[in-house]
Amino acid sequence: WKEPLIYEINGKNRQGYYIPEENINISIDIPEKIRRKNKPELPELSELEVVRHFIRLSQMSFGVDVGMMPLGSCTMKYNPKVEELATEITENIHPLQDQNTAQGILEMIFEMQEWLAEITGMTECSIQVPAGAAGELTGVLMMEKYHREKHRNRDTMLVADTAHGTNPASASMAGFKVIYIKSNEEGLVDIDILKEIVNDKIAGFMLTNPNTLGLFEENVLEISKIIHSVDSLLYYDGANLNGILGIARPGDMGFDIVHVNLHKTFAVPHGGGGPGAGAICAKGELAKYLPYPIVKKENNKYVFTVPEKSIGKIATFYGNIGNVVRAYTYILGLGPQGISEIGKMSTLATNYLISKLKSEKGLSLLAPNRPRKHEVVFSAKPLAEKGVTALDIAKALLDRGFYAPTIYFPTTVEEALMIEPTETEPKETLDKFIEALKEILKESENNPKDIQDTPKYTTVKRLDQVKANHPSSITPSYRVKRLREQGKINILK
Amino acid sequence: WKEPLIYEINGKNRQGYYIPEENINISIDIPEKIRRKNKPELPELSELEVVRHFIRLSQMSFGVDVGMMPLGSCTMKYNPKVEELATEITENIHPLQDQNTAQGILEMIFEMQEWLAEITGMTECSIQVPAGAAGELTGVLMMEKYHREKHRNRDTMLVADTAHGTNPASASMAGFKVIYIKSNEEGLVDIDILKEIVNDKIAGFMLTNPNTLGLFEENVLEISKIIHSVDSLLYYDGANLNGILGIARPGDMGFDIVHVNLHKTFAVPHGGGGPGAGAICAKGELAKYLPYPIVKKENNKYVFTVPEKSIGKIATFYGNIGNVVRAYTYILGLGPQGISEIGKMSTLATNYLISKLKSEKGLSLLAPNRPRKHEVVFSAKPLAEKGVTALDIAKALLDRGFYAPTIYFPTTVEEALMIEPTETEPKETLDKFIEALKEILKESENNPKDIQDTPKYTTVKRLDQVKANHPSSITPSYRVKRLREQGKINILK
Amino acid sequence: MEYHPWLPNLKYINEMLKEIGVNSIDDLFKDVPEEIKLHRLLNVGYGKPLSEYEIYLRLQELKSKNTSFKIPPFLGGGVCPHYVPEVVKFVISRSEFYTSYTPYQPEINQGLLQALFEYQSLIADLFEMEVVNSSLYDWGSALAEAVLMSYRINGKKKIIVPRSINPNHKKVLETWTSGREIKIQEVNYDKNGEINIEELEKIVDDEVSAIYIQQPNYYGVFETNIEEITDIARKKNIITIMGVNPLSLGLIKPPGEYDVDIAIGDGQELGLPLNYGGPYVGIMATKWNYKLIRQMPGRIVGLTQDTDGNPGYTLILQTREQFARREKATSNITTNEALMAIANAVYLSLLGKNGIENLAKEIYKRSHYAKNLMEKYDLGKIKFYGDFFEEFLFSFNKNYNEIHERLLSKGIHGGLPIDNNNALFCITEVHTKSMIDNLINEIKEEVY
Amino acid sequence: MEYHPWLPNLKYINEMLKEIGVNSIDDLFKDVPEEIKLHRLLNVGYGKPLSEYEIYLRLQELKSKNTSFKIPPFLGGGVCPHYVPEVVKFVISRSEFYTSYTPYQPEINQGLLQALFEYQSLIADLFEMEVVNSSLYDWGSALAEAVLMSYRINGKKKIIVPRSINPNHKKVLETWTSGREIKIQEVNYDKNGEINIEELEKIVDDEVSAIYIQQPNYYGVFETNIEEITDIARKKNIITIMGVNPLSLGLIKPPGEYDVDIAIGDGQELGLPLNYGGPYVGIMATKWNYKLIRQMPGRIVGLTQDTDGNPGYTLILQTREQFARREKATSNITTNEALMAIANAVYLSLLGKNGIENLAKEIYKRSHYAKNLMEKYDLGKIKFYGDFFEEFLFSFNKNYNEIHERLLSKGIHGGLPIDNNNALFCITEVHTKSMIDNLINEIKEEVY
Repeated sequence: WKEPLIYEINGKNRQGYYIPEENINISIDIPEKIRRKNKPELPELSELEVVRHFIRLSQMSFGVDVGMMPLGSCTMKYNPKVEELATEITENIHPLQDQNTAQGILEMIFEMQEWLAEITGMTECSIQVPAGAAGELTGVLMMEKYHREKHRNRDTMLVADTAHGTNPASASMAGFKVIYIKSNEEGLVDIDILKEIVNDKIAGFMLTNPNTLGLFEENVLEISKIIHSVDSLLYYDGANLNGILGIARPGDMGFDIVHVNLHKTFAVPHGGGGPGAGAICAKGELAKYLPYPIVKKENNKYVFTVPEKSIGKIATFYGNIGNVVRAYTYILGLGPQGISEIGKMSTLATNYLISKLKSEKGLSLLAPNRPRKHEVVFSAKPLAEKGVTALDIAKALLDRGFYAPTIYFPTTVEEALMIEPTETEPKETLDKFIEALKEILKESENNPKDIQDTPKYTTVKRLDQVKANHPSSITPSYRVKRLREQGKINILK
Repeated sequence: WKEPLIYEINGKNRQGYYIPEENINISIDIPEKIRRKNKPELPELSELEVVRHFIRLSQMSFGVDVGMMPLGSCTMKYNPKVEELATEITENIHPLQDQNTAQGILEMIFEMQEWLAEITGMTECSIQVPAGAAGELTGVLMMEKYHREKHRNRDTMLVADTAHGTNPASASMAGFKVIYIKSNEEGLVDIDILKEIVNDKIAGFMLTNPNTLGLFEENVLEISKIIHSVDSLLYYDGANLNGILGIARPGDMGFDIVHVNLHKTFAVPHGGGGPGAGAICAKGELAKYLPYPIVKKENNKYVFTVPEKSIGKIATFYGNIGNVVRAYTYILGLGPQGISEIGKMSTLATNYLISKLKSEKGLSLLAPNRPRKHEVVFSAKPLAEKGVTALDIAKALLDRGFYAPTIYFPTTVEEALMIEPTETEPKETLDKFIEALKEILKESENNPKDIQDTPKYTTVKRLDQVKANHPSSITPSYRVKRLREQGKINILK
Repeated sequence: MEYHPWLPNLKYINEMLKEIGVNSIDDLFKDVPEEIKLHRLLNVGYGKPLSEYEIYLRLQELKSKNTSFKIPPFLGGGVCPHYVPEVVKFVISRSEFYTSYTPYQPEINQGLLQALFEYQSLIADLFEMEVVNSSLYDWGSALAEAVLMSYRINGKKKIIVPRSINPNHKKVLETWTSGREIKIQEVNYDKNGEINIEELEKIVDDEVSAIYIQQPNYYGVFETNIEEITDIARKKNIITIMGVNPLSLGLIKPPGEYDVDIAIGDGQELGLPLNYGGPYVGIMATKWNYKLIRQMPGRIVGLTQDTDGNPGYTLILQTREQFARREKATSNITTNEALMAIANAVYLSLLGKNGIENLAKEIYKRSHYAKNLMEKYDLGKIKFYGDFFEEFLFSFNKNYNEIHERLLSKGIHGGLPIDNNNALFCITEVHTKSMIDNLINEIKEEVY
Repeated sequence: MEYHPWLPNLKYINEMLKEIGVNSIDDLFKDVPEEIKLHRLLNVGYGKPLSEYEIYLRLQELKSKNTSFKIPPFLGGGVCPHYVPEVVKFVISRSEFYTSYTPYQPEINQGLLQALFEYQSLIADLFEMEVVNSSLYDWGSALAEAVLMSYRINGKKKIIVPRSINPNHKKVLETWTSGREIKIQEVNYDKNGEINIEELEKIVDDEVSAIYIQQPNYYGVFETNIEEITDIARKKNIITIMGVNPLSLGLIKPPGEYDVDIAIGDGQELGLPLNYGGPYVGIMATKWNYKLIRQMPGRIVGLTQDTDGNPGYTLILQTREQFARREKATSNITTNEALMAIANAVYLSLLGKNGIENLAKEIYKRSHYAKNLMEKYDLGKIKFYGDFFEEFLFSFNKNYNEIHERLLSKGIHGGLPIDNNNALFCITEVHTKSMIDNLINEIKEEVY
């Protein structure tokens, strides 16, 4: 099954969309100097051709609705279809409308702010951040301004060595230097190292709990004490919230700022990489630094307000409201009872997987007796010695109807396979995934070549990454291909 | 790619849909005598499982949005996506609502009645018939009542030997005997035979024009004269209207009653076999026999009315209104200009196909110099002598990404391949289809076994029709499979 | 026309004509007599092609001409307002399903065929009958087809139907069978609203082809003496046809348990919107009997194997159908309601064995709550003594038309007026307790 | 909980615990200190799980609390009401797209990758620039990323922006760059509403990292001296960043023709609904220059081959990204707006080369029609002399707030109030002539 590029379907004077025309007698008087001379090189297609093309492309894609996606730290849970009703209340509302004409949306935002504050144990939330990384940037900017206003010179951010790459990247975008805190042999933050490193240059510590190994940082209260002892701040990376939702709250663990990924924990669909939706929540004084606007209720009306010491705006308007309302319906559908089950059920699924896989000799597991939360990281190092890598295992899973786990992350684990089953996969599917993985491990022992040659049943086989990235062949657009064939562009330099 | 039966995905106490519950203290007091004792054997699934199951099933299906479907007499044209907006006006309206509360729908029905009368050249239309065959039944019942009220004993219906099977079946349902009129060597109604047969027992003649060979019955005015000379009636089977839409109207050809298939000519999607939508239109006195209700405009209000001599009701309510409104948007989108192009462009496509295929020696064509309209019927008889049948060609097309033409119909053509390209297929797609067919014909000459073994790339290979229909193995439901395995049912007799 | 999104070849006309070897499109219509050629544009639509946005505006205009109620109408009469889960809409919006055709080529349409097989199977288990077709148009035409089927089997022309039959179904039955001159005779109901068995016994004779039972009947009342009716039928070799509200089968005995020959109904209550009367889906099931199955109208999907021995699905018993048997076919039906059948399958899969019972219970409770409240407030009393499901006929102490008008003016569509004082109310899961209270308060205001 | 549609394993807890070898779920949380355990339900939602229907009712209630206008709002400010074709909605509702993830496993996600590659390609041809990422959050953050990118390239900390910059974009820029202490300096506009070139020449110095040009600017006015600006920049090795309304490129010169280094914009006007501010999609393009591309943030899809030599698509230049480079990454961006990028690709495919010109022309005409009519009726005059596209700033002869209130009371949302007498109006293809007439008539009533 192959589908040509849309440029290759090009026809004559076709247009897939009929432009309405009013009988208005006005000439186009744009100055010659700035008028476009050549029409853009867009293909010309009828409606049917556009539909067929994209439907075929969709059939060459894989989402949660097609099969299990055990991508660690991505929380690829099922996205209930009722969410599709939600966008009706936001779809055609312009962000600059008079506030009084969008009271329904503001009420929804207000409720979400309240609920997310309850969920995280924080004082106040803003749903302006369009994604998790944007939440982190917001968080570190809040920390930066907080310290700056207190005239403290805090130029360094602490990050766990198992942290998501976004943590150091965000810290860096805000101008911080980054110091990594090594984990101990159990996969947890090494308290002794932390104590040693902490000093009055440290702006804060960005931590995810459960961490990316799926382990709960059981010393979190001590960590909090150490960090706060030098007036430093503790930041909660919400990517892994799913593992403890309903069990414990970041606020109660001592965190000052928390971001939440609504597209992970609250089932907003991932859209092939986005759009997501996020929230940034803070406690006590930090709440004054949240980005504006925040919705408050005043005289029975909902209004946008600006927190006293707000760092400013993170998104052009108010965040991905069209997705926030999806998360809203998700929370409505589960209610207090259902939301409070998520941490339990996702943790149950992970530990069930572990119990079925931990004795496989192709895999090894750090601290095998510690329960994991939402995810688990196996190492395929024992197999790598036989020539089968984590990458090979990932590709072999594709051939068996599953998406692959996250691989080679966290980097502290060699040949890492990071598996997050989520609470929405039926036990029967978990069993099938376990079977597939066991089969691959067995095959890797007996017939490594067969696994190295996967995937066989996908649209294409393994792709040439060198060609993809080499300055002489890199092709980031059809335009580059065309110009290169016409000899009009050179090697990229 | 295989998907288990939904019964095989069954889980424990799962429910994919949460039932709202009100706090009402009422006990269920249904008499014991009629209470269900065992819960029905329905599977128990979570929402995710239901979604995945049916999405996978959809991926194992083929529609116009996926590729060309040159099914003769089915007019599988593209269904514009704007039609999906249409159902919003009908979706939640109850058919028994006070008429005054559904004026928007009645206005739409009224306009459709008018437009279809204009299109067919008839006096009046009813959109009550849910499909073409229901339209035919309506038409013959109108003819029956018309003659009965005139105290004529008309017990016989004439039908062309190339007619759709629904024509004789409908006539028979209304109690008529059927006489077939043989076609002449040009594929047209044989006027001489017709003259001979026509007498005062004949209720009417059911004709499709262009006929199923795609040929326009050029003697239609003479046919009309002959039929009407004995006070018999001429019925127009609208299945093939697409070929002359905008060129000529059944009313102007002398037809008394016409049915229209909105799911063919007016792009209502076929839904895997239905729902369709139809209309039945009549001229002069016959209009008084139309099924009720018909919408009229009275004092600036739309009201349901009953035609004077109405045959009664054909559908429980008013027809498939939820689909009529799709056809309505289709007509709006094309306007007078676009609708008037359809006959031309569909005929152009057919004759283009013919010009590219008629010299293929594997195929033969009756009256090769007559232009076809919306469709063409080739005979693959020359190939059949080499062992490759029309069925084989059909299956070989499936392997090349096309749906198959209608085959073995009309029965007057041996090894018939009935191809209807429609006006919505781009020329490039027609070219690809022509290429595929040529390749198959060539392969049939050189390597017939390869074609006989198709399809190879579909979900399953050719199916055992004997096993499917044999009384000892016939399995029309999972219940039968289960009961048979439990030894609880016998051979069907 | 210069271009249109749905007509891709407008700029290819000359090129294609050249290939064909003619000079103009007119040459392709030279066999159409000049005197019947139209030579003008068809006067349809709004004078020019409308863009999508203009179509949208027109649809919005029409929509605004429909009254928008603040509460779903309390209307039944065989089809009732229900909540349609998003999953159902989602599945039947899949292109591969809704733009496909009757699966004549099974190898490339296994998904569609399996979905239809699952529809048949789920209905079979809900009805406890073995064979289900997929599908007929609606309840009324399914009844007509069942009666014509009975006639084909025993050649007799008399049909007995209850006086409590849905009148719209009866009208369709009359029309469809008018050509065959089938005689339709009514049997009265008793004070419970149920079929009067004694009267039935009296009118049954050797001319009777079939007896029709509707469960629950038009007034929502349960027939409790179905065994007695089937006994009477069996003695005279009369075919029994039972019409059922499929949702009620979460609580009450399925037709299979009564050993009726043919069961029919409408799938509207299993996940279809009201659609102002259609599309719905006519259900038809029979028991495991070749005599019946051979005469069954419509498509049937069956399980078989492919040449590799893998399970596969295909249309079966096609020799019954019009394209093969022409005037000897079991019906003329071709286009059916397949997509709606798939919607039913999705809905039943979502509910499962517990869900359908729970939903039926909730509806039972709410409709009884409404009736109890109406009686409690002395608005009148229920017309029949028999227990009911979802719908009930209420006799008001006052002219109902006035009540009805008042409700309309308050943005509420009340029950269906049957005569001066009687109205048929339908209460389902879409009517919350507070909506029911609201309805009854408004009626109270008018009655007092 | 007994059951929930989204929690399939509630009845499997014991079975799974047994397999794990523990007695209770609590045992899986023994590493969570008791003092931080919640031991109560989270107080969210409405006290219990709501059924879909109850969710629907709540959403309807919220919807009814939004004002429903009879005409789309005349509001722009960088995002404008447009008609979104059904095809666009249809494609991005395909499960395989919208429930998928960033295509880390290219072999099983070729369709998604190809769609994103097509987005990049279509934007590349619209912009006439070679490299496009897919994608950033929105225009404001794309501007911030472009500025941070310039800083990474030349290490300088001063940015010049026009006074006519979209103020919301400027606010985002300020926030995002606050940690890096980037200094943002404004250059004034002239009476045409365009950048004052003389002033610009004066303030440009060696500290300047980049100059930002917005075309058309916040007031809808075209910048006509872009060559002059890029000349100034080139002399000082300053990076040029151009923000464009992509729809206007159907009529006006694309950024590539000016040889700017980085172009940005928002895809909202290419097939996205208003969504009350998001999701939209931040566009970023650069010219064919490794220095720029290496510093580009976000995902980029490239064409390559598989081991059989077949063409295939994969994420490229991943070494720039956070998961590989951590604190040295070009950005922290991970989750982006991929699905919206696909919507853009579908929209541009529907329009094609003629459609985008025709649509831009229609919008140009309608917005000028509105402005001409306003002037004709002496309601005031346009603020700037420069020609404009889609939006224009109008100075009324009367306090605009009163006009605005009147319009609101008539079910019309007028232009965006800028100050007492000035308002920014946006007119697109969703505003029919009669709607524009309606707007202006209502204003007339108030002004006279």
